[in-house]
Amino acid sequence: MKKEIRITGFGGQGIILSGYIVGKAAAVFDGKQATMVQAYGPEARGSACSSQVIIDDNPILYPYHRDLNILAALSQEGYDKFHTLVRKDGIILFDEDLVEFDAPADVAVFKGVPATRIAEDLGRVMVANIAMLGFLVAQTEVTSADAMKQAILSAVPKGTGDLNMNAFERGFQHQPAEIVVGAGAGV
Amino acid sequence: MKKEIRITGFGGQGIILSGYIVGKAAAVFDGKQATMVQAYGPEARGSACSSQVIIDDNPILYPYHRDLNILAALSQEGYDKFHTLVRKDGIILFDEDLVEFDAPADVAVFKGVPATRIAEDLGRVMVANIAMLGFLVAQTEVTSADAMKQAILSAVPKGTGDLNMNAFERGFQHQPAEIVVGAGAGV
Amino acid sequence: MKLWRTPLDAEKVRVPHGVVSVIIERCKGCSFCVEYCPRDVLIISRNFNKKGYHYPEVVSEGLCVDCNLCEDICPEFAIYSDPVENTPAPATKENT
Amino acid sequence: MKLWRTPLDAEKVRVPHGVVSVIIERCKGCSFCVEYCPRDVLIISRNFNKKGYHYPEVVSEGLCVDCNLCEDICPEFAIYSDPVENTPAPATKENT
Amino acid sequence: MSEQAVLTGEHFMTGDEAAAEGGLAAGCRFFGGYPITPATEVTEVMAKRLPGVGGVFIQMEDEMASMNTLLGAAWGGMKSMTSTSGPGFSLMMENLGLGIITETPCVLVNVQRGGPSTGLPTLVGQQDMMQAKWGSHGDYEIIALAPSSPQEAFDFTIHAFNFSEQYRLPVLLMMDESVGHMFEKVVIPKAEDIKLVPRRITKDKPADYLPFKPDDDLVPPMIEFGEGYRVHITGLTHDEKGYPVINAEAQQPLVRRLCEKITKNADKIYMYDERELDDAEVVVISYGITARIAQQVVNECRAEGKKVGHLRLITCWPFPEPIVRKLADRIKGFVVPEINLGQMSLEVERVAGRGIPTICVPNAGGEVHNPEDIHAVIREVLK
Amino acid sequence: MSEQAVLTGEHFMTGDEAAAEGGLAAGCRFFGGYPITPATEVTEVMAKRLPGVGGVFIQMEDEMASMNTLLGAAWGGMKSMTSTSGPGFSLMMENLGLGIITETPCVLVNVQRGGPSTGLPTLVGQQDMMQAKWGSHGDYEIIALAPSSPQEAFDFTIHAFNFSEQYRLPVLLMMDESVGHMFEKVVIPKAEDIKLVPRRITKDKPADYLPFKPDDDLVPPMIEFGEGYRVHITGLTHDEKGYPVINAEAQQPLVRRLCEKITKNADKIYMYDERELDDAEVVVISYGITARIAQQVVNECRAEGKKVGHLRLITCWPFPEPIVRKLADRIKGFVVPEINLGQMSLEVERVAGRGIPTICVPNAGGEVHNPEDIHAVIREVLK
Amino acid sequence: MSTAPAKAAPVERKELHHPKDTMLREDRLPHIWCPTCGIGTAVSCFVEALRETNIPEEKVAVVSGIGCTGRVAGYVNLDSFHTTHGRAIPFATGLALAKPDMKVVVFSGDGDLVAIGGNHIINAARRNMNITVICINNFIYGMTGGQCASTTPQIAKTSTTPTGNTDYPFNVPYLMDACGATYIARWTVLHIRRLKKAMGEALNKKGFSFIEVIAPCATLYARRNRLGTGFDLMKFYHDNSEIQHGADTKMVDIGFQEKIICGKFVDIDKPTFLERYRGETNGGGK
Amino acid sequence: MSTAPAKAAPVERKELHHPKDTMLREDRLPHIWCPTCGIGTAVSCFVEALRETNIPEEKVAVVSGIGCTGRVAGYVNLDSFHTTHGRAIPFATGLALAKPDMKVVVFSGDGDLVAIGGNHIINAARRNMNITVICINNFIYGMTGGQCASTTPQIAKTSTTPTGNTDYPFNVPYLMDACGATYIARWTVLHIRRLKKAMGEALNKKGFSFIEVIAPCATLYARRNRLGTGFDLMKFYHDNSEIQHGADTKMVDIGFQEKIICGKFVDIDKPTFLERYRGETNGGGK
Ligand SMILES: Cc1ncc(C[n+]2csc(CCOP(=O)(O)OP(=O)(O)O)c2C)c(N)n1
Ligand SMILES: Cc1ncc(C[n+]2csc(CCOP(=O)(O)OP(=O)(O)O)c2C)c(N)n1
Ligand code: SF4
Ligand code: SF4
Ligand code: SF4
Ligand code: SF4
Ligand code: SF4
Ligand code: SF4
Ligand SMILES: [Mg+2]
Ligand SMILES: [Mg+2]
Repeated sequence: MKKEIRITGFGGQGIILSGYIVGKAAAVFDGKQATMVQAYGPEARGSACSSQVIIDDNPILYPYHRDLNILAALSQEGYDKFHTLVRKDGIILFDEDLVEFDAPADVAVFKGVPATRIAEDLGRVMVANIAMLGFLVAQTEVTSADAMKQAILSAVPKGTGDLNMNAFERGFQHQPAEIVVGAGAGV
Repeated sequence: MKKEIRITGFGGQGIILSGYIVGKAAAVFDGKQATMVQAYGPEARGSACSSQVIIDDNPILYPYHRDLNILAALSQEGYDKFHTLVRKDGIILFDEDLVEFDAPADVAVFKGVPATRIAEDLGRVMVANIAMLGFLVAQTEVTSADAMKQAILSAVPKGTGDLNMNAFERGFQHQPAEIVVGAGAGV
Repeated sequence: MKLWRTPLDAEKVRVPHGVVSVIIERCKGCSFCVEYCPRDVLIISRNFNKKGYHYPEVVSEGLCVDCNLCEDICPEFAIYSDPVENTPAPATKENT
Repeated sequence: MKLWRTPLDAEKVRVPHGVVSVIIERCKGCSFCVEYCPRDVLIISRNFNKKGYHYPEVVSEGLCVDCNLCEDICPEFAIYSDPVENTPAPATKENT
Repeated sequence: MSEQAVLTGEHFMTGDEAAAEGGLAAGCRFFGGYPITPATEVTEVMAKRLPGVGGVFIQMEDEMASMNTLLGAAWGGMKSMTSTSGPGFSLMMENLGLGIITETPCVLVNVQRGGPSTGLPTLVGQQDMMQAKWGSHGDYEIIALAPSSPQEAFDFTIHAFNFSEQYRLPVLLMMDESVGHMFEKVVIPKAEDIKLVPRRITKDKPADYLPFKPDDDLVPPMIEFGEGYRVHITGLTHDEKGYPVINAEAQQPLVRRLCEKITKNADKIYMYDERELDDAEVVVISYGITARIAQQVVNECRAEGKKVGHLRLITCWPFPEPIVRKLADRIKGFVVPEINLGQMSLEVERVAGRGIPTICVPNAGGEVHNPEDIHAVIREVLK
Repeated sequence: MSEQAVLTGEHFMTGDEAAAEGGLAAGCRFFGGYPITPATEVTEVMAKRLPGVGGVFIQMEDEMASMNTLLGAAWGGMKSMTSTSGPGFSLMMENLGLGIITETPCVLVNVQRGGPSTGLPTLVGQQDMMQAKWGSHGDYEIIALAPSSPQEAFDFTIHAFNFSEQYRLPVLLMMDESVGHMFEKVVIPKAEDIKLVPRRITKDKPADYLPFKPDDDLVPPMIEFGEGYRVHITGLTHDEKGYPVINAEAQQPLVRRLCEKITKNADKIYMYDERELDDAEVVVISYGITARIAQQVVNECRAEGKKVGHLRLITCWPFPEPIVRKLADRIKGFVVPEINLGQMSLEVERVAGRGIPTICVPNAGGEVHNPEDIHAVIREVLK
Repeated sequence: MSTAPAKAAPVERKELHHPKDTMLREDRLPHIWCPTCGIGTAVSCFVEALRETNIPEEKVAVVSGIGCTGRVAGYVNLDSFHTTHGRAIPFATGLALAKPDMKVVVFSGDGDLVAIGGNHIINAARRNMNITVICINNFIYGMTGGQCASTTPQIAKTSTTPTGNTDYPFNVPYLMDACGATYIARWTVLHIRRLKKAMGEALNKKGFSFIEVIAPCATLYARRNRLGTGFDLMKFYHDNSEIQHGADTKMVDIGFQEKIICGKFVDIDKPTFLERYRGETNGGGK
Repeated sequence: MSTAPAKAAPVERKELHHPKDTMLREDRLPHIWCPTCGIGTAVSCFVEALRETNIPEEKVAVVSGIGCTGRVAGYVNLDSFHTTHGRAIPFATGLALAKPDMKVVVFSGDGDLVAIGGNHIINAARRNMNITVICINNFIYGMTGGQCASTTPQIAKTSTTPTGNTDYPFNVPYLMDACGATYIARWTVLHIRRLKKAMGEALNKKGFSFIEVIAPCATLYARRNRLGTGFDLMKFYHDNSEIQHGADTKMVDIGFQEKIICGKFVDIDKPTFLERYRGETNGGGK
């Protein structure tokens, strides 16, 4: 089944890397098809950035999102920009310390994770994205946990494997404090 | 009536200028149609050069020679290269001190002029070409004498008008020492 | 338009003073202004602006000498000072 | 092929002499060889080559010291000298 | 300013010289150039003549530079021009694109020689005709004129300047070595008899002016630097204000307008010469020096009673589709001699369709066609 | 030489990275580059990888320079490559011609962005397709491949090197920003499973060797500098010995051969992908990223029972005329979506003729087609 | 002439207007440059310097090439042109010749001016073209993501020299000197007062004036070389720059994180291209 | 080892073979250069110098651009490549990197190398690319008919400066020096011995070596300036050149028919591009 995933945040949070890891996990370690594209442009300098992943069992033709299944938002700006694109039966994951919202609109499920806080706990704020990936796998099964771990290990700098695995685990284990069922929810 | 004239010699003899003068005389001062093209190329550096003039009452389309009426040769190399291109009823003018030939082949009329000697007499070897133009007009009436003179005066450096007119006159007056009637001559 | 700043000779006998303004939403939190202000007028706020940058705040208002250094060094055109006279005096022929 | 010219030390004690050859049809009559020959070996011929240039001729054959200057300065590769020994002597160990 | 800009009178000059005089007569006062055979004479005439008429000639370090000086001078209010040949033309391609996107009027003369690469520097070619249309990256439309004589080199340079001012773009004079180096009579009219299109200067005040807001004909009025308009002009995709906007929403209308200002006005731009087309069964299509040879062949054919007509392209770009399409519906075939291995003939083929043959008479360059070669193809088609 | 040249295995990488890896796998050991978005990643991968495999990376001062280093390195016996995008591609045009006339094998990757001029540096375009064919002055033929995925970027770069060695010319990989910047799975085979065409080194002794005397397939065998052959290679028109000869007699056979070595071998070069053409009434022709969108539309059409087929161009140049012509004789029309205002569609139109419609689905760049726009045109043609 | 109101309390404003806004395209701010990038500071100094000259603003044009610095043309509220990569100087040449009454300023990056544009800058200097060139040297290609420039010091890491640059960089003032530039100065963006002064001098000069402005590229140069941010580079400039007016340009090359010699190196007078072309000078004007 | 036969009388020959013919493409002689053109003499010195080095001829390549001088590549019997105008140096760069065992010589004109090719020569010098550059400076564009070059002295007339050049020319050795060239010399073609020696030194040098060869262009430069022929220019060189080895390159500019300072100006050693790239040097190799 086809899944469209967008990960969003600001420059420096490792957003592109996260997209790359999700895509690689699916394509290389889960043996599925996957594409990942990112927003480019001088506009990207220091401001919002995002990566679009598509995972499918069949070859993917159109590599851009038309109908978002999953949004993982690590910044307010990213959330604001993309949350309306999520399908009614989609899911929004967010860093609960960085994203605030009023009416959760038309989307089925909202789940928060303190990804940045987890990372800070681990002493390296830069692994917040990996915590989010753990959470993502746990909540959506978009890839297998194994594939995701392998992908992470293949992508992060040498010597940071344990740290990243910890972050992943913490995100994976996190029981979402907040599950908001939106207007059009079917869950 | 259409006339094709080729003037040939070596670099420094003012061959291109001569072609220009003939063309200009016909086009501007005789009110006819005329084209002039020249051989270009690094090959032209210091070696044989030539200019092709066509004069006609009607617009000229093809600006290159197909059937030469007149060849004016100021060098052996030029003569050797082009004399076979002249029509059977054509005419070849040549500097009698610079050009030698054995069998005059198929061409009607050969007429010599000591153009370079005339110019040396006048103290400026560079007006040999103008002496040749005088001879050309007298022998072929390819343009009117008047037009040719005007064209010369418009083309030569200021202050050399008289000298050039002298050279022209000497060439014009020259009675060819040698008229060779070739094999296919109709004259 | 050429007179947006007090002409130097108008200040002849007085110590110039300035008041600093920050266009908060332009600031990208580089701290240049804070670091290079000769009078330590500024500190970086604990607050974020909308883009998530910490902008500068005035801590020692009276100390600003309107030197414009913060203004010139700011890469974002986000801060500037205006001259004020804290010892107001009638404008006389001598000192204008 | 590297030995087309007498090695310098082979000439140690003798005054070298040369014989000049002109490839007439290559010459463009620049006179460089004539002008710069240190021994005035050459003059410009009154004859033309096929292209109409006056080429050099040897006037003082015996004077050529095989210095190769004409050869090197000629822009046309039209002149060169070959070494000759006009006081032939048997090649001994000392002077080879 | 002591000399005459318009050399009214009769002259005997080359196509190169005539193009330079045409430029001067059109009001060109800036020439940024780099010498190259066989276009050098354009440069040399300009070097000699411009100071005398209050203009500026500058020889730049290369063709990228000379192309850009034209754009600078044009925004400084001058009519500007350059000349080059194949290798230099290739080097100008990037910044031709800058002229296109910034809608800068100027004129480029390409005196075509044989290619590819250094090829035949002194000999004729017509091999840059497709490059004229497609040589710069990105989508755009162009105007390119091909003269067949020195007189036309003069006349069409003036047209080129007029088109460049009317439609605000670099216009190409696609000469060939034969025309460029051939002397022929050139009649230069009186200055007052030369119709010039003035620069389309805005009537708006600086505060109201939007540099890329088009008039009804899709062409925006221009300004000159230094007059207080404080415009920003960029080679990036931009909005009507001229500000860079990097997205498809800005790109689509901009690039479409740049193309449509030519395609939608094409009927006003097309120039061609029709000879004996009315009853023609075969039509020769040609341009530049080749048109003279072709016309001679057509004359010979007519003399033999063959129904052969001649369509001479003057604007090769935009390619005059309507007339070709109209002819295609009623003739037996097109014969397209050109000094290349088939360039404009591809356009003819495309427009004519497969109903009738379009036969190129190819010639890889170095000399003009042998008339007989053209004749032979005509005979073939007439059969 | 400590690293692996062929990264056998499964990867998740961009088209840019894959093109670089494809080059390395094809044996490329020289890269002369100049950074430009969106092709920079090719350069960066090469900068990182080449020293480890015994190769040389050099960042040159501009694109004219980088293009020429390829030629120098190729004559030095190396397989060489560069990458660029529109503005740099334009600057390479002059010396692409030098590569053509000197028959120098090398590979140029153009990752296309939106133009003209600086345009949209970070966003997609397919607007340099005609420039690929016509961007340099003079007559020539070219080989240009368009990948639709990172995997193809890898594979086709190898093809490009093979073609360049087989036919001795610079070969173009006409990528687009979408493919270049998109991550996808790339499977790199074992080194021994990659078929490489070796350089066609002459078997002649130096004394017998004529550098431009072709084999039967019109391609002359090559040599490497420094091996005692003492060849002279020039961008001027030349004879079989390689010596400059400036006349039509030398030009005609040389330029014709340069073209014919491609046109006469075209059947061996054409690459395309046919999908459901057998019963198709409408055929979509596309390439690059657009082919993926088009295929999706075709799938949707088929699902709706519409007889729509898809011809995906892999070699855009030489343009596969025979298949298009064959299709034209039996279908209702062609639909050609491309991210430009109509480039390859002109070729389709020319080859297809006027009997059936060829309709371009234009897109001036910045983003890929909305599938619905393609769908709408198909519906129109099917009516 | 009026002075500010003599009030002790800060002026209350609804909307803040930066005094430099009239010189800027305010509607395009904030600009695209990264936090702690030095380009903005150079622009700040430039508009200030321009204001202090008496050149009417409508008689000033700014021409840029492509790059982060190339975006300067788009932010100054003057006639401005954003050319292609490397071609700002020839555009400026055409403009300066068409408009001798204008002051044409080229404001661009080191890659743009000294790498791809190298041939133009050396020739413009040679001709003594009447333009002012402000070159932001951040030792890197910023816009395209941090590749090596012809100014990148040896050892420095860039995306195309991942293990450290092995090339010798240009000593740009020396290069300009060898081409005959009539005004050559170098300052870092930390030297705001002196930079402003130099810019004023250059603007007031007839002929080819050149200012090399050393500025931090935070995102690429600093980060990749683990030098912190632009803030840290400013500190580095503070500690490591040395002012040597009139220094022999031969001696002012810059090594990786080594001393930066600043100052006004050359300030001479000779006729410009146009003065010589128009014969407004005696003799050949040598 | 054998010496020539010890005969007093001139050797009788049927066909004359010039000793340099093996180094030349004899089948292409006579060459296209004009009478009294200096290019041929420079080639003569070059083949002689090459012979005197011990570099195997098959390991030498000559690369030229376009111009009269550009034709040199077509006359030497070595692997040779005639590139496009201005691009000899990047071609040579690619070749030299692919073939580190070869000596790559660029032999081209002043217009080709220092006008259109300006950006390449300064960068090749900066990189200390392992190539030898021989630049025939005839102060003019010969091939295209005598236009102004970036080296044309002020006052000199050319077809694009019909009333005399008003531009300042490059001082080419100074320019090369500012870019870091490791060997810089200038000789006229009259200095055949010294030129030959310099060429030999350059050929034996690793790194970027540069020789400016002042040579007459008879047909265009001499004639248009009423200086006679190349013969007269040779005389002029004789009377007006001054040898100053080690001269400050800053001081060696050339005015119209003014003193020509010749000599070896620079001869230093530093690692080449490839040595640094391959890490065959200590540290950054500065
Ligand atoms: C012809 C061409 N080649 C390459 C590029 C890509 N490009 C854009 S900016 C740039 C380098 C910019 O560096 P610099 O001039 O130093 O400016 P900075 O971004 O550092 O301020 C390059 C290579 C281009 N736009 N055009
Ligand atoms: C791109 C390009 N521009 C221009 C030319 C024309 N061109 C050929 S040689 C030359 C100048 C040659 O001058 P120089 O290098 O000094 O050589 P010389 O003939 O004086 O030896 C020029 C401008 C060309 N071939 N290619
Ligand atoms: S104006 Fe000067 S003193 Fe006042 S805050 Fe700014 S830097 Fe500090
Ligand atoms: S200098 Fe400007 S951008 Fe930096 S912190 Fe101060 S106000 Fe903000
Ligand atoms: S070798 Fe020397 S001495 Fe002999 S002729 Fe030549 S220049 Fe004169
Ligand atoms: S130097 Fe050579 S070309 Fe000149 S005159 Fe002597 S032999 Fe002839
Ligand atoms: S990338 Fe570097 S130069 Fe560009 S804006 Fe950011 S800090 Fe400045
Ligand atoms: S034109 Fe000048 S440089 Fe060229 S061959 Fe003749 S004399 Fe030599
Ligand atoms: Mg930079
Ligand atoms: Mg020269």
